[in-house]
Amino acid sequence: ERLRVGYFPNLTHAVPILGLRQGRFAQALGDDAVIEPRVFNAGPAAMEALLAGELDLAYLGPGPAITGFVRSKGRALRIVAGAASGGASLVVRGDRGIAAAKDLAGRRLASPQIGNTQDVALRIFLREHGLQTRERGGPVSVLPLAGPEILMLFRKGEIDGAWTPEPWAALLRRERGALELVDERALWPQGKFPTTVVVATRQLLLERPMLVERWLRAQIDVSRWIAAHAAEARAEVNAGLRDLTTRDIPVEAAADAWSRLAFGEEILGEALAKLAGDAQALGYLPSYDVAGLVDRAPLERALAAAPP
Amino acid sequence: MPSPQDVLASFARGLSDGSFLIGTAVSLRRIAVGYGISVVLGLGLGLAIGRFRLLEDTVGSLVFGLQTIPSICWLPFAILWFGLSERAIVFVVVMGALLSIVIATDDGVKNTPPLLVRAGRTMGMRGVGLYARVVLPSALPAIVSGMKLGWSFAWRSLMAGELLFVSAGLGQLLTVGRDLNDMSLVIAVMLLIVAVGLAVERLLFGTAERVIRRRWGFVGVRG
Amino acid sequence: MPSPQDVLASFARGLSDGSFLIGTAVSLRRIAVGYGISVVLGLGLGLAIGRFRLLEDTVGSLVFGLQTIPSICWLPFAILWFGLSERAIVFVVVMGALLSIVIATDDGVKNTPPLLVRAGRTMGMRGVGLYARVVLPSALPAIVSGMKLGWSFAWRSLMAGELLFVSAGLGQLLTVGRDLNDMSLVIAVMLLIVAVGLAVERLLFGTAERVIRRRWGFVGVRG
Amino acid sequence: MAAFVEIQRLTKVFAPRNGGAAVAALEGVDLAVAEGEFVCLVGPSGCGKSTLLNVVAGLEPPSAGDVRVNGRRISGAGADRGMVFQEAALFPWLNVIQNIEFPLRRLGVPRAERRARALHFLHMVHLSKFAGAYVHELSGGMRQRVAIARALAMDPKILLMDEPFAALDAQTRDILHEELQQIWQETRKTILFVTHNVREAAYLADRVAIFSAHPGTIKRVLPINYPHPRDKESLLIARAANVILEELKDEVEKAIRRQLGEEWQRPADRVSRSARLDLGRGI
Amino acid sequence: MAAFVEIQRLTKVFAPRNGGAAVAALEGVDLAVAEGEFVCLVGPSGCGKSTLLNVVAGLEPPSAGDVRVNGRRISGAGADRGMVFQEAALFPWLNVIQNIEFPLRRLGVPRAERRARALHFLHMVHLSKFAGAYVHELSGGMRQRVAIARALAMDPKILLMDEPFAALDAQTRDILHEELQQIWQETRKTILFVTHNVREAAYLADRVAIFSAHPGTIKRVLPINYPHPRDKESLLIARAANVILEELKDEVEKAIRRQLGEEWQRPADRVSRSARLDLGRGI
Ligand SMILES: Nc1ncnc2c1ncn2[C@@H]1O[C@H](COP(=O)(O)OP(=O)(O)OP(=O)(O)O)[C@@H](O)[C@H]1O
Ligand SMILES: Nc1ncnc2c1ncn2[C@@H]1O[C@H](COP(=O)(O)OP(=O)(O)OP(=O)(O)O)[C@@H](O)[C@H]1O
Ligand SMILES: [Mg+2]
Ligand SMILES: [Mg+2]
Repeated sequence: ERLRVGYFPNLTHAVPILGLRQGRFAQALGDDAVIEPRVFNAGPAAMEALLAGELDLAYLGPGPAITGFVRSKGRALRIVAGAASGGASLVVRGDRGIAAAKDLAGRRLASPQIGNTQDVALRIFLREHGLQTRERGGPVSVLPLAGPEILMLFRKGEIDGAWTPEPWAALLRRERGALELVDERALWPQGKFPTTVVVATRQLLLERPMLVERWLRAQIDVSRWIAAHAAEARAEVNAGLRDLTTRDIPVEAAADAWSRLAFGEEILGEALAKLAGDAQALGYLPSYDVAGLVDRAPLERALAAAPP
Repeated sequence: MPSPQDVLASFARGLSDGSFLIGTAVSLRRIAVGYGISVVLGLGLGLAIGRFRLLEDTVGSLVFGLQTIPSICWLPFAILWFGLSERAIVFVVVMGALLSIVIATDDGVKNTPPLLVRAGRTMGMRGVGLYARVVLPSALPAIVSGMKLGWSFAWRSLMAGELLFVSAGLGQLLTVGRDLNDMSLVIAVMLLIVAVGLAVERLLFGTAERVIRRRWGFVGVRG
Repeated sequence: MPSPQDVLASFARGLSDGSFLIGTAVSLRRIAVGYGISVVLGLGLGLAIGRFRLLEDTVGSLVFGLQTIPSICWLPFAILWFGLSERAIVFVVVMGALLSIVIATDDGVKNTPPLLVRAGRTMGMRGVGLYARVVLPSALPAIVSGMKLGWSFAWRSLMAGELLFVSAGLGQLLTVGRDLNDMSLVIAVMLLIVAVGLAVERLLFGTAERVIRRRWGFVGVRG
Repeated sequence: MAAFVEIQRLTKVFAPRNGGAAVAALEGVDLAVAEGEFVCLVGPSGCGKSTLLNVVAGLEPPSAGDVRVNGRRISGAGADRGMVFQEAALFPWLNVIQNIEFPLRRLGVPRAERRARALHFLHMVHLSKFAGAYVHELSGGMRQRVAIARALAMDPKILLMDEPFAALDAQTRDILHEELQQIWQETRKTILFVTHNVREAAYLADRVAIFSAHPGTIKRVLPINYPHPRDKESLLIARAANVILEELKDEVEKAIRRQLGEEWQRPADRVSRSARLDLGRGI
Repeated sequence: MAAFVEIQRLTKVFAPRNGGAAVAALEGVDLAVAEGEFVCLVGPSGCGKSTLLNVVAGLEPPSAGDVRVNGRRISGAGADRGMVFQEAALFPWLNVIQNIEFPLRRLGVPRAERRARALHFLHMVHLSKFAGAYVHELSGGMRQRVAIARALAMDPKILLMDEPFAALDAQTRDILHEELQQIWQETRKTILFVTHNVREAAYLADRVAIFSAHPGTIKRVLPINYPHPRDKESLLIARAANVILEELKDEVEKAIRRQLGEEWQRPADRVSRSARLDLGRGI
C-alpha cells in the first residue's frame, strides 16, 4: 500500500516538510503504507495531479482546495484539516499617498494568481470598500503576477501594491518605502484564516480512513512540536527547503515571514465557507453547495486519541 | 476530464460573453506586431549570418543557444526592460519566434544552389543585391517553412507572454482556466488556438507554399 | 538585475554543490528519451504526410494546429495520461518537439527535386523503398535543420515539463531561482542551458551539416 | 516480329498553368518497337522526345492512347526500363561508385558483384579514378558518363536514353558508341535513343523516328537497313543521315515559322544552303 | 594587337576532399585573346574547359598565375563578362521572360527597353510563345536557349559560353550560329566558346585552343585564317575541323590510357579508323 502525498517547497508547508523529515508520518503509518511524497510548485499543478488520481493526500491553499471540490462537484476531495494560517498582507508603495483603502482608486495592484486565496481576498476587500476592479468598470487594476515579477514591478514603481502570501509579502515589506496597508489577520475573527489545508481524496477517505486518521495524529504532534520549539523548527524547515530546492531562502525575510504564520490543525470552517462564497460571488466558480467541503471525522478521532 | 458537453458549453459561453472574440482579436493584434518584427529581424539576421563566417561563428552560435531558452525565462527581462506594457509581450513573442526564422533563413541561404549564385554573380550582382535578388528567392521554400514554424512558436510564446498581466488575450484565458481548474475552459481555448493556427496557416502559408511549389515544379513523389 | 559577479558566484556554487551537474544530467537523460522518440515519430509522420494527400489534409493540418499549443497546455494531459512520472515529462517534450520535425520532414519531402524521384522510380523503386533510399536522403538537409529546431524546442518544452513536479532537472532549478527571487541563479541556469544547447548543436548538428554541405557541394555565397 | 514496345495514338497534354494554355507535347503518336530493336528519336527542340521517353518509362501518365510493353499496358516505372535522363540525374549524397551501385542493391545483386559491375562500367566510361568523387566535383561530361554507366550496370531489358552523349567530345562518344553497340548486340536490349546528332542516329539505329513539333508527332520512321556492325564512315550512313537531316530541316523551319509567324527569315540568306550537302553533318 | 584577355601560367587545383587527392584541373595555361576575337576551346571531357571559363568569369579564384582583362587583374565576377553555363542556370522562381529581363534591371535598363530587349532575344531563340512558362515546364534545349538569350540580352563585352548549343538540333543550332556571328560582328564582342563539336569550332572561331587533359593544359592553339562570314560547307572549314580532330584524338586516347592503364584498347578494332577522314565530323 502506498500513500501519495503532495506539498510545496514553501514556508507555509512547514508541517509536511518537518513531519516527513523527522519521520513522524512514516512512524505513524507504520507498515500499513509507504509514503510517496510529491513536491509541486503551485496549487493548480497539485490539484491537476489530485484530480487525475495521482495523489491521495495533499497540502495546498484553500483556493485550489475549494476549486477542486466545486469543479468535481464534491466527488474528488474533502478538506480534513488545516495546517497553517496567517501570512498574507497588502503591501503598497509609500510614495503613492496611499493611507487607506479609499486611496486605492486608480491604482494598479497585483495578486499572485487569478482565483487564488489572496486574489479573492484582495477583490473582496476592494469591493467591501466600494471599489470595483477595472474589468467590472471600476477604478482599480488587479494584475495576477508571479512573485518575482511582483517584486520587480514593485521596485520599478509600475505597480502600486500587492496582496501576496509569505514569503513574498515579507520581501515586499523589506523594500524601501514599503507600507503594509493590510495584514490579512486583521480581517478575520481571532486573526485566523486558512493558508494551508490538508485535503484527502474521497477514495482515500472511503477505503482507508484509518490512514487519514493516523496521518492527522502525527500532524498534530508536528504542529505542537513547532509551537514548542519555534527556533529549532525554523532552522529545520530551512534545512528541509534547502534539500528540496538546493537553495536557501533569504534569512531575514524568512524570520519576518515565519513570525506571521501559525501552524495548527484547526479547520476554520466558517472562513472556508466565506472564501468559497467569495470565489463564487466573484464568478470564479460555478455555484455549488460547499456544505460537504469539510470532513471533520478523521480529525476529531485523531484529536480524541491525542494526549492533550 | 470534462465531457464534450462541458467543453461545448464552455465554448458557447466564451463566444456569447465575447471573451473568446476579444481574446482572439487582442492576441492576433499582438502576434501581428511581434511576428512582423520577428520576420523582418529574422530575415536580416539569417541573411547576415549566412553571409559572413565571422557572424556565423559568433552570432549564429549565440542565436542557437538563445533559441533553447524557454519563453518563461524572458518574462523577467521583458518586464525589466519594457515594464508592464504591450511591448513586453511583444518582446517575448519576438524572442520566441525570431530565432527559428533566423535558423531557417540561414539554412536556406547555405543551401542555395551554387550554380544560381554563380549566375547572379556573372550578372554583376554582389553583396546585398545578390542577396536580395538571388539568394533570398532561392532560399524562399526554406524560409517559408521556417516562417511557418516561426509563426507557431510566436503563437506559443504569446501564450507565455500573456501570463504577464491581465489584458484579455487567449493566453490569459488559458491561464485563468488552468488556475481555476476549469479544464473545459482550457480545452475550449486550446481548440480555439488550434483553429486560429490552422486558419492562419491556410491563409498565409498554404497559398505561399502552393505558389512556390508550382513555380519551382516541386511535385513531391506523387507527380 | 544581479551583477556579473553575483551570477559568477551562483555559477560557482551550482557547480561546486553538484546541483548544476545533477540537473544537467537529469535533464539530458529526459531529453535524450523525449527527443529520440520525437525524431522517430516525427520522421515517420513527416514522411507519411508528405506521401499521402489524404493524410496531409487531415493529419497534416492537425499537426500544424497542435504545433501552436504551448507546452504548458500539455501538462494536465500529461498527468492524466501518464501520471506523475518521467513519462509525463517525456510526453511534454515529445509534444513540443515532434511537430517541428514533422513539418520539416514533410517540407523536405515536398521539396525533393522531381528529377531524383524520377531516377529512383526508373530503378524500380516505389513506396517505402523509394522513400527510404531517395526521398529521405534528398530531404536530409531540410530534415537536419528541422531536427535542429526540434531539438531546441524539445529543450524548451523540457523546461516547461519539469514544472510538472519537483524532480531535479534544469527546469526545476530555474523555477527555484524564480521562486526564491534569486535572479543570479536564474541567469546562471540560463547560461547553462545556452551552453548545453550550443554543445549539443556543435556535436550533433554541426558535424552533420558540414558533411551534408560538403557532399552536396553547397558552399553558400562565399565559395 | 511482334511489337515489344507498342505505342498507340499516344497523346500527352500538360495541364495549363494559371492563366496559361495547355501544352500539347505529344499528339497521336504511333510507334511499334520490336524486341532487340534500336530506335533513335530525332526532332526539333521541344517536340516531345523527352516526354515520349518519360511516358514509356512510366514516369508520366499518357493523356490519351496506349503504351504497352510486352503486351501489357504499363503502369508506373520499373527497373525493366532503365533511363538515362537528359540532365544527369545523379544523387548528390552518393559518390560516383555508390551512384552506380545504388540501383543494383535494390535489384538484389550481391555486394561483391555490385562493386565489380560498378567498377566495370566505371572503367568503361573512363572514370575509374573518380570512383570516390561527389557529383558536384565532376564536369558536365563526367556526370553524364556516370549516369550512362549506372543505366548500363542495371542491365534493363529496355534502355531509354535521352541525349546521353550530347556533353561528350567526339572521341569519347565514338568509344561509347562502340561499347553501347557491343552491349546491345550481346544482350539484345531494346533501345530508345534520343539524339540531335543525325549521323549518330543513322549509325546506331535500326530505325529512326523523325518528329515534327507543336504538337509533337512522328512525321516519318526511316529504316536504316544496313547490317551491324557498321562502318561509321560509310557513304550509306552518310546518305541516311542526309535524308534525316532534310526531313528535319523542313520540320524545324516549319516549327519556327509557326512560332514566329510568316515574317520569319533565316538571319542571313547566305547560309540558306547550309543543310544541302550533308555529308558534313552528324556525329 | 594588345591582348584583351590575358591568361598567364594559370593553375587551378581543387582542394582535396577528406581522404582524397587534390585535383589539378588546369596547369600552367597561357592564352591571350584580343579584343573582338572569337576563341573556341575544345578538349576531352573533364580537361578543365569549364574551369577556365569560371576563372575568367571571376567565379573561381586561380590557384596560381594571372588572369587579366583589359590589363587589369580580375577580382570577382562582373557584368562585363556574361556567361552561358553548361547547365542552363535559370532561376526557377522566374518565368522565361523574367529570367531574361532579370540582369537588365540591375544594369539600369529602363523598364520598357528591358521588355523589348528580352522579347527580341526570346524571338531570336524561337521561344516567344513560352514567355510566361516556368523553368520546369521547358525542355532541355528550350532551357539552354533561354540562357543564351539572357546572356545576349545583357550585352557584355566578353561572352563566355560553355557548350551553349549542345542540347540543340542541327537546324536550330545553324540558325543560332548565324545569329551569334551577326551579333559578334556587329558588336565586336570577345567570345570564349567551349564546344565538343569540332566543325562548330572551326566554323565560328578565329582561333581554336585545343586542350589536353589531366592536368588540363592548352596543347595547341590553331588559327583559322579565313575571313568571316564563312561558308559552313567549305572544304577549308572541313579541313580545319579535321586537324583539330586529329589533335584531339591523340589527346583523348592518351587521357583514357593514362586513366585506365596501358592495357586499354578501343572496344572493337574495326572502328579505329573512325577519325581518319573527318569530313564527316562536326557540326
Ligand atoms: N511539366 C511540364 N509542364 C508543361 N509543359 C511541359 C512540361 N514538360 C514539358 N513540357 C512541354 O512539352 C514540350 C515537349 O517537351 P520535351 O521535354 O519532351 O521536349 P524535347 O523533345 O525533349 O526537347 P529537347 O530536345 O529540347 O530536349 C515542350 O514544349 C515543353 O515546354
Ligand atoms: N568543385 C570541384 N571540386 C573538385 N574537383 C572539381 C571541381 N570542379 C571541377 N573539378 C574537376 O576539375 C576537372 C575539370 O573540370 P571541368 O568542369 O573544367 O571540365 P570540362 O573540361 O568542362 O569537362 P566537360 O567537357 O565534361 O564539361 C575535372 O576533373 C573535375 O573533376
Ligand atoms: Mg529533351
Ligand atoms: Mg564543362
